[in-house]
Amino acid sequence: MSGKQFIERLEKRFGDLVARVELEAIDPWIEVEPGGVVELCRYLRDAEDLRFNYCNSICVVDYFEPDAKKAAKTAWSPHLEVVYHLSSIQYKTTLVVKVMLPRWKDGVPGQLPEVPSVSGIWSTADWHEREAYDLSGVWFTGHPNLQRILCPEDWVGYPLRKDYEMPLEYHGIRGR
Amino acid sequence: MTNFPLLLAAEINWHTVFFYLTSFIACGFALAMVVSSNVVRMAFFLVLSLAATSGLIFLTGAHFVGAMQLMIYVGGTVVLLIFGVMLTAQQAFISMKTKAGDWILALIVGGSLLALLTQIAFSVPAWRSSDYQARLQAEVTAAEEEIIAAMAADNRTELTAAEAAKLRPLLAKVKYGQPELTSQVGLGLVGVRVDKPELDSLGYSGYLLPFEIVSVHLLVVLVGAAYLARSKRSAVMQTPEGDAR
Amino acid sequence: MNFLTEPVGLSHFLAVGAFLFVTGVVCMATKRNTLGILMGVELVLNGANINFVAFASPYFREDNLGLEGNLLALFVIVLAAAEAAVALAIALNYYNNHSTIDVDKANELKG
Amino acid sequence: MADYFSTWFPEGWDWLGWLLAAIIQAVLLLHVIAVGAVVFIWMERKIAGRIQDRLGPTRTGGKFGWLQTLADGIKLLSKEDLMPRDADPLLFKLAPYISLAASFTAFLALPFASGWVGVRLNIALFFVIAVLGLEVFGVILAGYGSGSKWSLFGGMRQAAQVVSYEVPLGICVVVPVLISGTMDLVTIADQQSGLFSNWLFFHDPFCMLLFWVYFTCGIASVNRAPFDLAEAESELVSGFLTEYSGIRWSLFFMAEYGSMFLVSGLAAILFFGGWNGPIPIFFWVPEGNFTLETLANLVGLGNFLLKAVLGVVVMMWVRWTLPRLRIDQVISMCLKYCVPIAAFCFLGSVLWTALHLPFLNDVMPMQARGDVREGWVQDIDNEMQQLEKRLATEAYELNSAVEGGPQQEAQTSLEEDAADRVALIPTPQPEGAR
Amino acid sequence: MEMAPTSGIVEIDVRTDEMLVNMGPQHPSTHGVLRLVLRTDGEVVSEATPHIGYLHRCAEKIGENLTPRQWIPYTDRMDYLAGMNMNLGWALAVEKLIDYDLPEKARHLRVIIAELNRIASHLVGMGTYGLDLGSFSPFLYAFRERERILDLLEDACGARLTYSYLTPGGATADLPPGWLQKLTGFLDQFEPVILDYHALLTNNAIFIKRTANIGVMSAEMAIDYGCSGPVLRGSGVDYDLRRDGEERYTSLYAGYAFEVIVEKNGSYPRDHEYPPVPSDAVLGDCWHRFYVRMLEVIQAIDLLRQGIEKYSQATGDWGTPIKLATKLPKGEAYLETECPRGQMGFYIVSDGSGSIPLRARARSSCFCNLSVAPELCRDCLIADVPAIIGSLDIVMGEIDR
Repeated sequence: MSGKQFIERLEKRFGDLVARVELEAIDPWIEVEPGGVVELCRYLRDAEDLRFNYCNSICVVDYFEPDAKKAAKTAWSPHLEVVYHLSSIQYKTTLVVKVMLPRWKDGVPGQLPEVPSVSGIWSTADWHEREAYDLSGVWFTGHPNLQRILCPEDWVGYPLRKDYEMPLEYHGIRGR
Repeated sequence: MTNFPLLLAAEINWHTVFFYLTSFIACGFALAMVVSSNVVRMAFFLVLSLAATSGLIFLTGAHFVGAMQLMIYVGGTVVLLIFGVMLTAQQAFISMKTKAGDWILALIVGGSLLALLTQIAFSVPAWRSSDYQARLQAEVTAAEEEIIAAMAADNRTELTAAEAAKLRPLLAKVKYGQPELTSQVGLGLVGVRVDKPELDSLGYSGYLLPFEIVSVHLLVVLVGAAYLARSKRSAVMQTPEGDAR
Repeated sequence: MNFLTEPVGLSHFLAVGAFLFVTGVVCMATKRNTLGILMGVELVLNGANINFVAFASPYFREDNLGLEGNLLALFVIVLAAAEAAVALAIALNYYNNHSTIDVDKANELKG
Repeated sequence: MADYFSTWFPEGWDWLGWLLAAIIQAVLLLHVIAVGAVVFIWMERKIAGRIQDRLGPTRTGGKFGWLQTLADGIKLLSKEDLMPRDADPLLFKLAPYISLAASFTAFLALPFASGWVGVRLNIALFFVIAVLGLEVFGVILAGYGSGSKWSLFGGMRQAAQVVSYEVPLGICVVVPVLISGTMDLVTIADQQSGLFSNWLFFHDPFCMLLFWVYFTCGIASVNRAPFDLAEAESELVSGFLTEYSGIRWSLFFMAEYGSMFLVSGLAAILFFGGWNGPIPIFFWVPEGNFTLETLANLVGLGNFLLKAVLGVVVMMWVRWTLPRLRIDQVISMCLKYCVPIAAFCFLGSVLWTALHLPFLNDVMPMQARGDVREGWVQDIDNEMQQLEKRLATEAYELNSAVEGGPQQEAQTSLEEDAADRVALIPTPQPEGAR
Repeated sequence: MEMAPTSGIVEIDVRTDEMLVNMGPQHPSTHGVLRLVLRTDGEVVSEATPHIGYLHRCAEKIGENLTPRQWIPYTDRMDYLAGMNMNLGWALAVEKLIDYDLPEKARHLRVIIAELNRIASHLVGMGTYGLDLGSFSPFLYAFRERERILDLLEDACGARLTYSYLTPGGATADLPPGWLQKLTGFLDQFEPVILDYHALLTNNAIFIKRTANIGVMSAEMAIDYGCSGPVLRGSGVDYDLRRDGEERYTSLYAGYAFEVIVEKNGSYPRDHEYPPVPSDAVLGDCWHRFYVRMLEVIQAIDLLRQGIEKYSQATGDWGTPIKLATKLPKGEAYLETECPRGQMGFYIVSDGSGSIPLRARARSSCFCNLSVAPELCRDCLIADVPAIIGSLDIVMGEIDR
């Protein structure tokens, strides 16, 4: 199945949920609306001829330039991308799915952007989503146990955000 | 020498000394056990008390019983106890305080019982001390004199078999206490009474029957304990009517 | 130091046995802990045992119990072990059902 | 020895001699454990090193690193003695002493050569096994008293393991008792004197099998790999030893090595003739020659130590080769394999002995087993001979007194004799002094 | 038995109190600073929850502030037992982004180095697994051989643990003269020694008792939890990135003959020389995971022998490392390689504005492998926990990054 056919099929089935398709990139990717990610992923996993049953990685890229001067020159507006790398053990194929999110929910700093959790589809997503939440500050709704995983429970902030600042001190340990 | 009472040690009866030593250990730890409220410490004190008791049993000359006490009582029972303690090792159960009323009542009853028993124990004058040494010595002297007289009369230098048989157990008693007790106990358990041969001829089977009963009893107890220790939780399971019958 | 030069008699052993016995009884009466009571029972049996062995010893009385005393002591030891096993099992069962080993709370007869 | 020392002191003070003898013997036995532990730890390190393709200690004390354990010991002594906050102070502090005391007490009845024994009990074997079983008590107390969950696990495992393995161990040691007809360890070993074919290991095929069961159970009851569940470092950190440091920790180790030696020594006595080597030295020694007997005993002592140490070495070898079993496997191994095999061998040996079936023992019989009697019987035989002489002398004197001398004199001499004999009557003595 | 009641009573064992036990972060068998919270009922573990992060060093955050070549030393410190493989993964990902073509000689050099380090890593995995089960000696045997590998790697790059040898563009240096002979000598000596390891562990009765049918993981479960490497193949999934991966990675191994180590019809490729699968073992248990690792060592030896031949005949050079400040094109590249512990993925995102990536992400294999632990450790014994965790062969440096 060529890339085009595959995209057509997805668009036919999910309509507007598939927001954007990029076939020219090094790793071709499709963008999904946040609301449709669970549905799409379940389809990708279960469809007989796709079988993307292996979730390699879930990570978040923060498109943000803290330096105002440089920020003016960037080609993108600030946003978060949740990137799902999938592959199929059976057909040896890979796929990248992206979800674009605002950096803060409703533009209010401190309010985490939300995306539905796919931990019900791939169990491995459980820990990957915890890590994404911990480091990049994305709230995965419907996750069974969304807690920090690498940082301590009481850590403040999301280190992989570009505007993250190391706390001045943590339990008496100097941070900066 | 009389100025230093302790130096009278030359006359000290060492049997007595060791008796007092072990009995103080036994009683002291038994008391500590009652006073202590921590279950594990209680078990610890109990073990020491029991071990000292086995020392007391050794002092009466019953080596086999003493070793048995050490092995079964101290080794077995207390490990079982500690198991129980560990299964329920929670702070709330480790120490449970007793009401003062209980203590007073128990002490009154216990104290009077102790007074009574001690009174009884010391009421028989013959029991207050032991004339074992004197008795044995008299026996030995008598036997020897008799034999010497016989030998002198017959003008011989060797003992007859009957005389040797008479002297041997006496000598064993003098040197070793009751060394033959272990085999006597063993034989008694399988039904042969060496110490009272006349019982055999009367058709008594020694302690064979009790021994067997105890063995079966132990088996039953083991099975029973294993069964009891499994708890039956009555979970109300929905079963079809037909199955219940 | 007079008492150290005298040989001990049967009475002394009986007194120790009585002391252990009474301690055991007091222990049984005062402990609220099932295991504590069990230990009291052990102590009582132990005190009785001393009496058996003392009466059996030729060191104290001429007409001693002899073998009978020793064998009885043996039986007591063995049966005490058996008794401990059963009592421990009961205590465990009780703990399983009531989540406590406090005997004062054992006021019902069903398991 | 006690009799010898007691002659140094005036009448009535001979207890000082016994005390002296007792102290000397206690010190000697203590050295068996203390020096034994030092040697064994060094040996363990060297053996482990060689097994693992490395050298082990090489520098401390010149060649071979033979002072390594001493250096370790000094380090341990100077270490801070820590106690966790949640520990039960009394039990935590006492536990190592209890373990060591149990291990040490068992040595009291373990003979090292013919007649060279702390106390010659006629229930020595029973005593040793009973006391060895008490060592677990210290471990349980340590496990509970440390106030650490890992220690508690270790203590519980140890309790379960030792209680289960006492059963097959008991069955195993009963068989030599059955064949020898005594529980006196000295007698059991003396009965095996002569060529190596006289060893009980070669008594019948069941004994050969039984020894391996005994050794397995022995390893399990002294808590060595592959049964070292109580201190399994990959599971329980260090089990009951987790919270211990410094001298208390090393006391546990001394107890462990002491019991290892005890179990292998017992194996040597029960199955491999104890001090009776492949060469029948004790046969060539003429009866009653004190110097030669002592020399033979010295050789026998070396022989016995060699056998016991060999057993310890095998234990080390096993430890550094095999992975560790799991607790349920350890218990099921005891109940499913050790107990049935031991019971089967027990029955087999009983039948073999009862039917007088020949085996390797009878290839070159050196002496009849029944000739060697328990210690007290032998002693009384000797005493009887002396008594016979004395009585004969007195009878002779009596005769001559009647014929010639004044009768009064004989009477007094008799009385004096009686006074002498008072000393014979047992004021039961400190047992170690015999 | 007409009267026998058929219902109502369910017998359970002695009810004891549950206990929460911390296994780690300072526990001998958790391979570093892993902390497992065990909920135990006596010896039975009813629940095991891994707590990680004790070795978190913000590698990804650092990667967002360094150029790709500068980040190479940080990849070394992820799976510090297989630093070369980490280097390789990151180098390939960067090369994928900048579309760099590798000279042939550099290709074979990378195979040799990566496979050699795979052996070293599996040796540690094997040795520490023996340690977890209470057998100390195999550990030292393994380290004895690993020492020689480290010597070889030191000759090649000057470092013994954190190599920073393979870089985007090739390697920092060619292999020194005479190195291949040394390697051949090592392989000849090492291959027969493997039988010792099998005797001490794989085929040992106690070892089989401790590992067979313990921590059984089905193929579906392994895939669902994103397990990879020997853990995945130990469950019978025929998937190895060296064969099934992206073209950029598989092309390294083009021309090499090797079989993926996975059980087919009850036997493994090349297992005729080695102990057979014991009857107790179930596909997906600890024993199989361990055995796959052991056979991969043999596989790596085969690959090395082929690589030596190919390398000595290859043309071209060992590649030139890219410049420190090479400008990265706009775009993103994700690439996974087959590391000893599983599939290690690197993700690099650049917005085209300079030589520093916008995002550098490392997808850890152990991270996913460890996430199965709570499933596997349910209702096992305490002694099984080290056996299971050990069979996953985790390295905390890689999990916590």
